[in-house]
Amino acid sequence: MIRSRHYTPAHEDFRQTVRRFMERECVPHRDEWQKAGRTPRELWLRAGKAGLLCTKVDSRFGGGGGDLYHALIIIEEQTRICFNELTFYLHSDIIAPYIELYGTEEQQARYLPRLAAGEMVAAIAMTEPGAGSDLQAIRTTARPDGNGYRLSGQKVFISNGQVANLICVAAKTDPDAGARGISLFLLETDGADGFVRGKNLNKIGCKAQDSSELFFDDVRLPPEALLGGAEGQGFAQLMLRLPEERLIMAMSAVANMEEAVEETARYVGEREAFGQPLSDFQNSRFKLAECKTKARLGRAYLEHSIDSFIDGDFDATQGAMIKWWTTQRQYEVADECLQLHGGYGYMSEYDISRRFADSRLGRIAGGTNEIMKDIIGRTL
Amino acid sequence: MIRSRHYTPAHEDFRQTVRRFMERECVPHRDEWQKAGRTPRELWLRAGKAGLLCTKVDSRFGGGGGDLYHALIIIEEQTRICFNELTFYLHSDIIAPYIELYGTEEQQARYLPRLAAGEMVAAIAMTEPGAGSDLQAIRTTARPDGNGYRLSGQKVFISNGQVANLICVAAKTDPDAGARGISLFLLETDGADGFVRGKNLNKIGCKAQDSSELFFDDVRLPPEALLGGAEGQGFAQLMLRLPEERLIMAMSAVANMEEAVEETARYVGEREAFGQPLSDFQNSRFKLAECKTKARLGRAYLEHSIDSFIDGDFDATQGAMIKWWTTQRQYEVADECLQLHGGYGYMSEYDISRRFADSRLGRIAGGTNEIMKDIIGRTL
Amino acid sequence: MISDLPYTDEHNIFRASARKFFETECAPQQPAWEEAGMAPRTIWARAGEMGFLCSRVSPDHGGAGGDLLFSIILLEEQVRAGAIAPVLSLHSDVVAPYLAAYGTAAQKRAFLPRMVSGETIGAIAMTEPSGGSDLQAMLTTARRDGDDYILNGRKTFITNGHSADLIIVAAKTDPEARGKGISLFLVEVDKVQGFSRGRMLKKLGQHASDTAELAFEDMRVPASCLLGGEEGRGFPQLMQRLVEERLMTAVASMAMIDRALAMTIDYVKGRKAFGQRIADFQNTRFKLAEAKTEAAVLRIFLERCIGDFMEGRLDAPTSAMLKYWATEQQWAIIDDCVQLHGGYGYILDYPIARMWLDGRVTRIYGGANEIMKDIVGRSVASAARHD
Amino acid sequence: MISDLPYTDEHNIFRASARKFFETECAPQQPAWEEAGMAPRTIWARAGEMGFLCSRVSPDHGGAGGDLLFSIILLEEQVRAGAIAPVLSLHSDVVAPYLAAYGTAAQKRAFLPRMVSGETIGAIAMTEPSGGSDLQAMLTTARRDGDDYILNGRKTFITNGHSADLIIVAAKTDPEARGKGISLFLVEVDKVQGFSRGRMLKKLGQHASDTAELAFEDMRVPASCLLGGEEGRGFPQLMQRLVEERLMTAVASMAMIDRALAMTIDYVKGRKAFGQRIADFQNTRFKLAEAKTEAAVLRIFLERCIGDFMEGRLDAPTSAMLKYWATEQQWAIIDDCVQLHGGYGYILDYPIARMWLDGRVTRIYGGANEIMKDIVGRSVASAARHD
Repeated sequence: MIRSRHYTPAHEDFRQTVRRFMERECVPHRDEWQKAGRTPRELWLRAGKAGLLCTKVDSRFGGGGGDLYHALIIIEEQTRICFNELTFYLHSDIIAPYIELYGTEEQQARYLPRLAAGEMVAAIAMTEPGAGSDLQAIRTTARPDGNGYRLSGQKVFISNGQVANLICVAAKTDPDAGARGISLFLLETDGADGFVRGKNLNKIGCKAQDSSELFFDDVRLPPEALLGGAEGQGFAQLMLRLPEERLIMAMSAVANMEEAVEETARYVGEREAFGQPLSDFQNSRFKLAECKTKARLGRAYLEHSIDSFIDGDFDATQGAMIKWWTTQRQYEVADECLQLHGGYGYMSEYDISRRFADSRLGRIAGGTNEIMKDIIGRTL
Repeated sequence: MIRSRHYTPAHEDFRQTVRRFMERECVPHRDEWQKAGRTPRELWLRAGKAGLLCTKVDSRFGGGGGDLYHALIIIEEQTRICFNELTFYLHSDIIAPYIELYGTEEQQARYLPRLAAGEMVAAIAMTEPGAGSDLQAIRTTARPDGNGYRLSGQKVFISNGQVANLICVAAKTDPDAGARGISLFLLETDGADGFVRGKNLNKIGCKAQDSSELFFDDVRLPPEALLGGAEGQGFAQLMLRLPEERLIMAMSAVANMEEAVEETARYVGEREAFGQPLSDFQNSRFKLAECKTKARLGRAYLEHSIDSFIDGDFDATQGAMIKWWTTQRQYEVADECLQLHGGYGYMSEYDISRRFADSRLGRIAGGTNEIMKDIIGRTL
Repeated sequence: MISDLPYTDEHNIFRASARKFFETECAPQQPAWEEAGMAPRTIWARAGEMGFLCSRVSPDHGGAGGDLLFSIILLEEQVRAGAIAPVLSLHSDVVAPYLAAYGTAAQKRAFLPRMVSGETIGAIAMTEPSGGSDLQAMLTTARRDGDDYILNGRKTFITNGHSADLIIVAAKTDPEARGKGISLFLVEVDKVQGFSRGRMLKKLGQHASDTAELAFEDMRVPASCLLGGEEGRGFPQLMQRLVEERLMTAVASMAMIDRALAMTIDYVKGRKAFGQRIADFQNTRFKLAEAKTEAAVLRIFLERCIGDFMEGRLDAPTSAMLKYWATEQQWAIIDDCVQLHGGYGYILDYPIARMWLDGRVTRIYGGANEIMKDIVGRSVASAARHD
Repeated sequence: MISDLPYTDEHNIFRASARKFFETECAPQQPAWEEAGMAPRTIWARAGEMGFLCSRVSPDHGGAGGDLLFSIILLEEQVRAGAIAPVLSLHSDVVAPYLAAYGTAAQKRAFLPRMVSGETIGAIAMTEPSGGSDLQAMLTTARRDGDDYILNGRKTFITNGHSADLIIVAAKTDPEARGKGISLFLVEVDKVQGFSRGRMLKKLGQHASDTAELAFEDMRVPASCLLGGEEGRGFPQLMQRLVEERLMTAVASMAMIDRALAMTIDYVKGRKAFGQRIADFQNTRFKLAEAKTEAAVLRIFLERCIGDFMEGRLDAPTSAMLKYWATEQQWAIIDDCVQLHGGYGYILDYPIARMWLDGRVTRIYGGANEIMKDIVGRSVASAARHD
């Protein structure tokens, strides 16, 4: 239940659908997929059939015709089952919108239905080994070649990099133009000569989410691969979407805090030490109180931000604020809750150990929290 | 008792002298002097007679012929009686050494005996309203005038500014030479035309230590006023002394932590709430444990640093490290201990409230802790 | 300051006049009042005249019958002006509501109009030297004697304790019982024997507000002084009021944060060090970015709590979270702001230094934050048990 | 790394060979051993051959009769090389000392030489699924039966539990008594009936070290297995050893800090962002300045504690301070180092990410830091009472 102005009972019905899907299709495979370091293509097809993909995309493109809440509900539900690394949101709410908002009619017609059906799995390739969060410093280039382009360069930390067959690649069409020289290209990987996937990176957490280096060696791109058909729009296109993407990260952070507190409250209520339940120790209660307070603040903050977003006054600075604050608090809460679990907190069988390992990513991914503070600091 | 290689029983005897002096001459007047915002000149004369001034200065100049420990013992003892703002160390261990180390024979002979006797009270004027910790940016100038100089400028936050009659002033003899353009001058304030003391600044704590703005309007300086007789040495002279000065600050910080912990341990042992002594609450014990640990680390750190200093390998970076670490911890401990006192912690009758207010100064004075981190950071 | 609260024109006009009052009639007097250790009665009368006392009391008793937002506005503007005294909110939002909520018709008639006008200044005496936050351990007793009660005991940390003529005194009418034995008495201190005030307590800050120790020695008061006319209701009455008091504490902390940030941002933009503006150091930008974010988060949570409270659905644990979090944030942010002021941050001529000293008390009063965490912690633990 | 400890040439030679051993024979194998979930017996034998096991055991029992510094050197070098397994220190510095300190002559003869050679791998079983850090609440029992004892119960979080052939098992010979009822037994697991190991526990990190659950069902052991031959000595024996164990935990944390800082300083100097070296951002410099200072302070305190320990004057509360502080600093510093690595900090190909995962356990094991604070806090409070 999200306390937000336009949230309706219909959304709660959707939540039930999602919850059922997660319980049936995901929970039983969690360990297996985490061991494999990726999710199988069938999952995406099933998710498509169940209506969990591209929920916000217009129905005429095969999408759910839904709103932001649908994306948030999926995040919330996958968090409840401690499956932070399902990347439906990346596919549905980060990449598909680029195509729906900026794509040509041909691009919309060609890709959106397949993404909604899960026939195609999408990834976005921005970050590069040398550039980190500094998008303007990317070195990947797309140089004119006949009526098309030749893509050359290297990307890193690309989620879905192993499973994706449609990759939205940020490249320089004009290396001298800085931000204005960046364009986005839609690369269909099947049979793309010169495209190579690096090995699946072994991460601290989020084990079932594959993350890869990608290599482009003079990959041929047809003219239709240019998103929106006009060069130099990439930077603006990416920036425009950031606030919404950060709201989605915040939803995950808040839900993780709430779950961690609840799991830990149960644990300290059940476990005994020195002849009394752990919850009778003042330290346990104080730490839980601090964690609970952070979770409650995070929830209020998030819900308020959702309303602001819907009202159209949630800007880049607010996006930076909610991203660093919620991911930082998520980490603190996960760490404290693990500690309250004692030795069991370090054992993988307890969800808190996964939430903890997963939580470390939020402070780094989607622009490090230092970048966020820099963005905010510049507006003073 | 300082656990350090060259610390002897003779030092403990000196400690007894100091303790008696503090009990007899200082404790009874603490509130009065704090209300007055300064210490009376008689105190300095008595301190001189008791052998508490210039303890390190060579005995042929009337000093105590002692060592660093004597300075530390005085700091430690004044901290025990919660009288952080006595500025003997400033007079004896910061300013007198400039004269003894860098002064001409005439300057040594003229000033050191009077400083040791307390007939003269010294202050040092470095900081300026516009410059803060950035010494090279000072604007006070000493321009040649006949065989002497004319001093013009303004200083701020000058401890002993009200009581001092000998002020060591940092001024530019060559405004274009940056650090090398800075010289130190010994200004005798009695009958110095153009010298004006601003009002005594009202501080958060350290109430009995006067702190002032000073104004120099074309003040005439004889050639003998130039410390050491050579221009442009000021910056180097000041820098050279910093590590020792920061050790002294650290001693105060460590002793304050120890006292705060002891006072608070007594308090929580005596006070009851909800039918049990405060010390029976786990939170009280945990917080005390954290404070005690910081105090113990600080003590070991300080004593080790004293030995390094005596061995001649305690450099500027180490000085910066111990300054920020001990003053930061002192503040944290004071804040936590005040909190453990509950409402009484906010009442002036409890020493912890003074220690708390005093503790806020350490993170700022003697170069802010941000400056310290910058110094350390540059050595990486 | 952006706000989502339902302020009307009436509120905004009220805010403007409150701002003028605190800026022109209170702020300039603070040094003098600090010297005196308290604000004079005249300013109370003036506040009454301006309609700044008990703004929520119903018109039947001379009040404006306003909503909580009027109290919030007054508190915000007083903080904004940097006026510690007079402590109106204690009088208007802590003391008066006891009368309005629990008083008999006669008690309301007798006191509320005079509290609205400022003729009568109110205080409340709960804490005892031995007791701290543990009300049930209270030692002050009220023994029934014919038509009177005879009170004996001592209280401490009583804000407005020296200014007040009407003090609500908590005492045990049944010393055997714990909470159930507590009753509240309306004591007109000039009309009773056996009442004495200790010396003015010297505090770390808040020098313009008077804090008293009180002693009752066989202090005889008529039975009509028993709040609500029924014994043993004191504890629940006190408990019920706590949620609103925590909310108001958070309102004050929020206002302090806004003030501290505004003056610090001006300061770092205006000053240079090592050749650049202090505002241009990454450390400054990061500290202020963190503070601005914390301020935004707190305001959102605070205003949600205010909204819930006005709809009667703010629970005790949530109010405890709010009080603890708001005061800790206020403290941490003001401390960072002091640091960004460098040496000037330690000089009381700079408001930031004063805010630091005055602000330290909020983590302690209105129930120390340790008490708040205990309330929240127990609720979390028990919620889990009842799953 | 500058050190004030009295290292001799002998120590330095030993350090050099230890460094070579861990770098060339252990570090490269970690991935394989992580797969297996434990290190193979062969590496234990190899360590024994090199003289890296039980280096403090007296020559009479085949040891080198070295001092604590040899143990410290081994631990430092193992951490420095990033070799989690094999967990030699548990075998050499936790288990062997029980035998050396409390064992009968026969017990020493029987086990120490084989522990020195690595033929026998040791573990100790204290913690129980229900008990956590509360030893006195132990449920495992050892009932005397003729010339034997019959043990029943369960243990968990047993490091080396799968590798070990000799496990010191804590059990109650007098279930009525609390501490006094505990005795320690030397169990050769291949020679007894009724002993079983649970599955290999999956952990957040430390994947190359094996952690076991153990079960004893009417496990019969000869009375000669009772450590020291006397019942009820277990609790004091365990308590006495804790000080050294906390000290060694801090040694490991210190070594982790040194390693993390070294690799992070290299990293921030080598990488650029937004046109400048990461090392040139003020935030980076401040974070590293803080970390370097904390490292210096910790080393000074640690080495003082080591010195005091070697002179037999390190008390329990001080060792608790050291354990809690060292592990908290290690954690905070490694976490900052991960952050300074940006995205690479989350990738396990980077040692800093591995150190983060592996290092999280130190705040929990060897007595959770909450236990440490309780020990320190009680000592401070009682010291005050006895003033």
